[in-house]
Amino acid sequence: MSRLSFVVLALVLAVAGATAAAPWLKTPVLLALANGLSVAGVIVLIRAGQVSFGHAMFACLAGYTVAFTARAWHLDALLLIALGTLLATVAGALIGVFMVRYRGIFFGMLNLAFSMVLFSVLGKFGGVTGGTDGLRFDRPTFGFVAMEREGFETALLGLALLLALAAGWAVQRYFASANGQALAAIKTNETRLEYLGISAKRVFWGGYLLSAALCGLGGSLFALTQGLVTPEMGYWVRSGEVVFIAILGGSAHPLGAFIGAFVFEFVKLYAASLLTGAWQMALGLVLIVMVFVAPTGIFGLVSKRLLPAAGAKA
Amino acid sequence: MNAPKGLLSTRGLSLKFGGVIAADAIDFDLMPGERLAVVGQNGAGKTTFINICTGYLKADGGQVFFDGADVTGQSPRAITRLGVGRSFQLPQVFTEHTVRECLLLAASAVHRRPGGLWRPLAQAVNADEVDATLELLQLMPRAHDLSGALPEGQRKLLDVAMALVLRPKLMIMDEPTSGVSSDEKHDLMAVVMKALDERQVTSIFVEHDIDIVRRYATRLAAWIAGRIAADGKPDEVLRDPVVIKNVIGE
Amino acid sequence: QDKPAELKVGITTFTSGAASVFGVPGKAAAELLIDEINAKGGIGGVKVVPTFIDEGIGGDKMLSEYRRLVQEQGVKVMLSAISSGNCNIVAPVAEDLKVLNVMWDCGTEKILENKRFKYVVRTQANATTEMVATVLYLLKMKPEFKTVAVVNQDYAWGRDSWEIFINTLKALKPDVKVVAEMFPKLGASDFSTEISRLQALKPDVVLNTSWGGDLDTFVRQAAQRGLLKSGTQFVLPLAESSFERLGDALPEGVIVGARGDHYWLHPETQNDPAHKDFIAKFKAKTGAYPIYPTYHMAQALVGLKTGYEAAIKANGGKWPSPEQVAEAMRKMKFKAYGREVTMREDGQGLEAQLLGVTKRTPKYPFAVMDKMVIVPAELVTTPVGQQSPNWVKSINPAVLKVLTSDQLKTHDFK
Amino acid sequence: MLTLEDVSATIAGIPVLRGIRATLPRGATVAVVGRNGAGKTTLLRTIMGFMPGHGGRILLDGQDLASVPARDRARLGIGYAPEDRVMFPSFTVEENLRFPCEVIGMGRKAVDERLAETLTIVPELQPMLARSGAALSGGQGKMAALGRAVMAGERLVLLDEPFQGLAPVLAQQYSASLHRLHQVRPELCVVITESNRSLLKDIPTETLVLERGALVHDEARAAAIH
Amino acid sequence: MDANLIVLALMDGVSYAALLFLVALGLTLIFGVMRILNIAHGSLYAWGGYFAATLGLGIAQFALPAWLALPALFAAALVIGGLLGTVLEFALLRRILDKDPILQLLVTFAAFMVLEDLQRLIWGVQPVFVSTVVEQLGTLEVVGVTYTRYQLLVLPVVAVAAFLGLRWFLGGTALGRQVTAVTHHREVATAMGVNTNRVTWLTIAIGGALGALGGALASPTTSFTPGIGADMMVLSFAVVATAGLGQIGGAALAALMIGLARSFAVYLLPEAEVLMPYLIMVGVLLLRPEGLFSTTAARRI
Ligand SMILES: Nc1ncnc2c1ncn2[C@@H]1O[C@H](COP(=O)(O)OP(=O)(O)OP(=O)(O)O)[C@@H](O)[C@H]1O
Ligand SMILES: Nc1ncnc2c1ncn2[C@@H]1O[C@H](COP(=O)(O)OP(=O)(O)OP(=O)(O)O)[C@@H](O)[C@H]1O
Ligand SMILES: [Mg+2]
Ligand SMILES: [Mg+2]
Repeated sequence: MSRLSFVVLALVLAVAGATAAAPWLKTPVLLALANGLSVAGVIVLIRAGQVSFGHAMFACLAGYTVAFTARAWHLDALLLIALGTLLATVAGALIGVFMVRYRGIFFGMLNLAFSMVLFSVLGKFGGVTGGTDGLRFDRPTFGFVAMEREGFETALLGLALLLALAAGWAVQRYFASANGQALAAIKTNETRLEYLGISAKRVFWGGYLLSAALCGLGGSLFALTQGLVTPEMGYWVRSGEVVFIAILGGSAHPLGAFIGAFVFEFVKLYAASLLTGAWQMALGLVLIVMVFVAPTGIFGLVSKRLLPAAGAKA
Repeated sequence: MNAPKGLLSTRGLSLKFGGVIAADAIDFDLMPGERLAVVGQNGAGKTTFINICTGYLKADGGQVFFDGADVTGQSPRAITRLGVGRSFQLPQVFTEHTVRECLLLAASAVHRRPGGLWRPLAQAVNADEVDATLELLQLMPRAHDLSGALPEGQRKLLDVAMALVLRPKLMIMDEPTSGVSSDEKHDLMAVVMKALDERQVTSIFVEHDIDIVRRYATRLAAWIAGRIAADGKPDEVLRDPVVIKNVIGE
Repeated sequence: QDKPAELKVGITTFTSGAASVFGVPGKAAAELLIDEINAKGGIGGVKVVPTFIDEGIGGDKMLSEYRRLVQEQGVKVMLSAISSGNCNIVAPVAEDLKVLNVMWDCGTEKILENKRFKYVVRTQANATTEMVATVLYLLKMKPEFKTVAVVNQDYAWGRDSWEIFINTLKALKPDVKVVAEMFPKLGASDFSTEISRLQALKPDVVLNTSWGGDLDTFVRQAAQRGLLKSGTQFVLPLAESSFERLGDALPEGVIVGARGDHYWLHPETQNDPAHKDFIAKFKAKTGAYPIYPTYHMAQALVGLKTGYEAAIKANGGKWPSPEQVAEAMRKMKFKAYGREVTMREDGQGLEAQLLGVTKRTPKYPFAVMDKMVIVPAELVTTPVGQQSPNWVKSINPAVLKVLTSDQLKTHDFK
Repeated sequence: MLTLEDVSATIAGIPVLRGIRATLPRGATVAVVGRNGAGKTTLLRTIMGFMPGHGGRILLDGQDLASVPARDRARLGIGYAPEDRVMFPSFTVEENLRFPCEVIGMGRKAVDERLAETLTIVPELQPMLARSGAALSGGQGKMAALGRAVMAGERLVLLDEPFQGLAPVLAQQYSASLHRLHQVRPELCVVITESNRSLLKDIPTETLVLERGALVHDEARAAAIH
Repeated sequence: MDANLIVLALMDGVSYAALLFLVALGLTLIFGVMRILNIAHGSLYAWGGYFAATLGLGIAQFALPAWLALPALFAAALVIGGLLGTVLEFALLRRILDKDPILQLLVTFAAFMVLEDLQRLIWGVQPVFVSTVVEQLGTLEVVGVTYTRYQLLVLPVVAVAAFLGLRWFLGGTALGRQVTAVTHHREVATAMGVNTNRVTWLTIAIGGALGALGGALASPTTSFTPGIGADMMVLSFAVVATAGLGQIGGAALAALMIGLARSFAVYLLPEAEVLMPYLIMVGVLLLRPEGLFSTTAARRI
């Protein structure tokens, strides 16, 4: 077993143990895992040197899909997650067709524009979408078993851990693949990519699709954890937060996404209760220090030990 | 109009940049198997001609044919897929990939194994081809360096290698040897030309070094102010007084 | 159950973000009142220890923190929340975790109408009560008008309050015409276009239920351009919370409200010693006069205390479980700094509504309320088991009789 | 006179220049030749002050450049033409040429005179003056970069691979320009890096051979390399 | 919509665009030189407004001459732009020039978070507002609607002056040309003798002052509350993207388009008001992927 997978396993066990010992941890841990999935999605785009200021829209779309279908048909949680992710993926595929033409700030801002349209529409058509208060839905069955909150959360947590592992593996695999490498090449030289006969747009579309799907998965989990979706889920601040976490955790590896999401969740939680009124400042300072001390994020700090063989590139 | 016979042909290619005529109604045919050297004044439009033929620039008028098909206005990607490889005057490499990864990526565009795009890059393509090319262009010692850290000359070699690995039918090289140090230059050309010959690749190379032109070209075209001023056997063109006056000098 | 060493109370409030205009005074009031309660021996002899959570960190983070307090710190009583959105989040969680949740400031009526909760109560009125009372007061002060326009913040409160307002108004006065509905975004910094449009339309009545910086900006910009004195009747149901900040920008004659039956110049209670003492202490602590969220906090704490005491009594003197307190809180009456509040079986408090018209006085450098009316809650609250949207549409115009009755008599500023 | 004393530099922890010692007298035209990656560009960038933390000393007419920040080296009369030319695209060629003189605070008339002088040295620039800096082809850019370096360089001109990509006629013209430069400013020291020694012909009065960051003094070996 | 209403919408749109333009101008200037999208620019807007209000209060409190109110707005902008700009430049921006653009963006985002909280610590959470200037200048009737002179005259005039001034500075002065040169290539500009550090510092101070000026000029009509900077920042981002990066003329046009679209929307389709900036941006970028105007990029191949 490689050192990396050993560490991952240890982390998973630690999380499982901690939540068993302190049940309140389930909420922040679930939220961190949900965020981590979205962050993993955003990391895919960062590979191509692009940041989206609007990717929370896919989490939001998935969340609303979960809420709508849960209210209308009382589907099972597993099905809801699948549906939410599917819808986000389809949306990503469609919006992606449009987005692949843009780079840099134009890409970032167009995503923001789309997300803001979604955000306002959700807020304005209160009759259908519940307006800014959002949509609440009852706890669905999980695997067709009806459960109390504790049981449901435990099950959801288990599922979230599995999904995070699977997503992390898939993203890593994608990065290593020819497609993933071509995606990374978009960052440095699209002209050359075209002159190799590779369509930068198509490659980027694939990356966009993957990132939308991961954000959708994260959003579905988030919605199920809260039992409530609000337009806030798709607000640009959320999108910014996700990028923030990606840098904090390190964008070179999906593990960084999850590390970042956990650190962010808990730093924010404790900063908010210890430094009431100054938690933003605390987070900001942490980020500035990170950029100077560890520009490759937390994962970058530890990666040399985790991946001795992969060398400088990881 | 019937497609011309050449592997690469143009008819009436014209392009102006503001007041500058970069291509002036160029008619041109390249036959399979030729090794065409292009010399010319700086700013005569050599790069522009290549840019139009490979789809990077849209001409104001005229047509481009490759291998019997009209490719006017097609994208660089489409034209590359038809079998045109190109290297650049300013090397175009993936600066955050290692030299080897750059070549693997290039290879993945053509020599992919079944289902390859989802497999790790190193396994998705035929690595022998890549390693052979690395050897050929003497880049092996640098295989694991980031290509962004290469000095200009080696970046140039990598740029050529990336086109070569595509196994094109036509290889267009824009000043492959400028910036490559003199003692390596001839070796480089010898190696590249040998590789092209072995694979029966037709080639165009822009070159300012007359020695190299003499040694490797089977045909020579001289560009002056957006047109082809002379075209033919290298020694004939090199004796052309207009070319001597405007391009080669005494 | 044994008496605990201390009664831990978790309080969610905004200490960051735009809504901290409410959250910070609310928090100050909580600190003040809890000190006071503790000085007098606490609740049932147990000291109250508050822990504050910032709602400004976002609903999801607040929820984590909420659960940490409950599941890690063993907190059994939560006062949450200011934002209706956050109330939506915490209510079902409180139900699942079996902790008492007093919704101390949020107004959405839907939460208690759509679902029956066991552990969730609200110690003040809801949006329906507030808006229906506003309509009655408007009709009392200005019976004759034909056109209304609205400029509300574009979020749940802005939208919902307008819905309730206009549906009530249409039920009572079917001939009114809505000439413009404008919902600038929450936190908008410029209303010049809205103001130009209002000046061009000249509606008889303009409703604006905004608060905080949005309301201030709107009033300032409107005042600068003379709109507030143009003959249009402005109705600003939350303006009481902006009086001091707005200073002389707010002219006389604007209908204003305070989201409940409380005001530091309350015609009936301004001279109560307890109230005077609270005002003085609050002013000393914060430099400002109390505004409605401080009173809502007071109601929540007094309500909690009353509930606990009732539950202890019912429990034979033993310390009650949250369930028992929640139960007791549904059957009690309590009085903070306004008239008595009656709690209903659905957990909703029946709180009267105080409205007035602005007046300038040399005594203060800002507007005060005049011609105040206290609308009884029973008159303007959706009955248990009914839904507000249907109920307001069914309000019978016969209710207008009360406008002239003694029940709605006006109190002048003294 | 430019003196290099034990100049060394590292990039990303790898030594790129090692103990370079050389004296380049006034009026000399010095060629720095070497293979790709030998460190020629790095040497020029070090002289320009872009390699902070390099080792050794660089003296211009006895003045230690360590105390002169990169931006003030133009004021000392050092002109520089980078390998990749870099004309400012939103300026015309003429504005590009005038720019370094303007920056170091020369009066308008002095700049006019300097420009006239430069055009006598590099007459090929005359027809390009009004064109945008963005449009020049590779070779045209080299000429313009030479002109710009000459505008500022009264004492020292550093040219990084100027012949790369020049058509033979232009290369001859370039050489002619260098000759004229030497005539117009006999005291000027010119440093030219080149990976193609043959292109230099008889221009250099002196040749330094760089190999993997170090100077090769052994003439025989140096000759063997080229 | 009759002619009168069109006039009204035009006037509201222009004065709103004027403010937006000032802020976006600062942002685009800094982007032009540093290639960094300075998210902290939103804070400069907020700080400018808050500080202007503080000065306004000071004038009232110390019974200083009332005519100082208008100059105080500009003074506030200069002080905040200079001060914060300097701190940002020295403490952060100049240290991240060689970093990945995404990291650069994040650093300015972090600076924004810090400044937001500092601002709350300094000025508190209560809305702040000082409007003496507006009252001094009085009002004006246009087709039966009252406007403040401040809004109708002062704002557009300042915006036009800033536009012309900046154009002249960049195109017509030696220092301005240095700024442009740094925009294109720092190292080569340095080699030409440009003190790039000073140039970037200057640019950031000017850009910051423009952002702060936007805030200062908004302060007499707008309540400043926590979070006000973020909104302005997103809007000015939209302007910059619509305009094309580093495009001053483009920024003017884009701000005008957004301002007018917004005010017409209030009359015709109020619900679409908030969406207008985004719809315009999407529309423009659909037709012109690099924005209304795009820069002359150096040839790459
Ligand atoms: N994008 C462009 N915009 C404006 N003018 C251009 C552009 N590209 C090329 N030109 C002009 O067109 C002419 C031809 O340029 P081109 O690069 O094709 O020359 P070249 O023959 O390759 O020269 P060199 O040998 O110096 O590389 C030149 O005068 C150049 O300035
Ligand atoms: N950014 C970098 N990171 C790592 N190594 C670098 C970097 N830049 C240059 N080097 C290394 O420094 C050495 C010297 O490079 P330099 O550019 O000075 O060579 P050169 O002699 O000018 O070559 P050329 O003739 O190709 O221009 C090379 O081995 C190169 O790989
Ligand atoms: Mg060329
Ligand atoms: Mg070099």
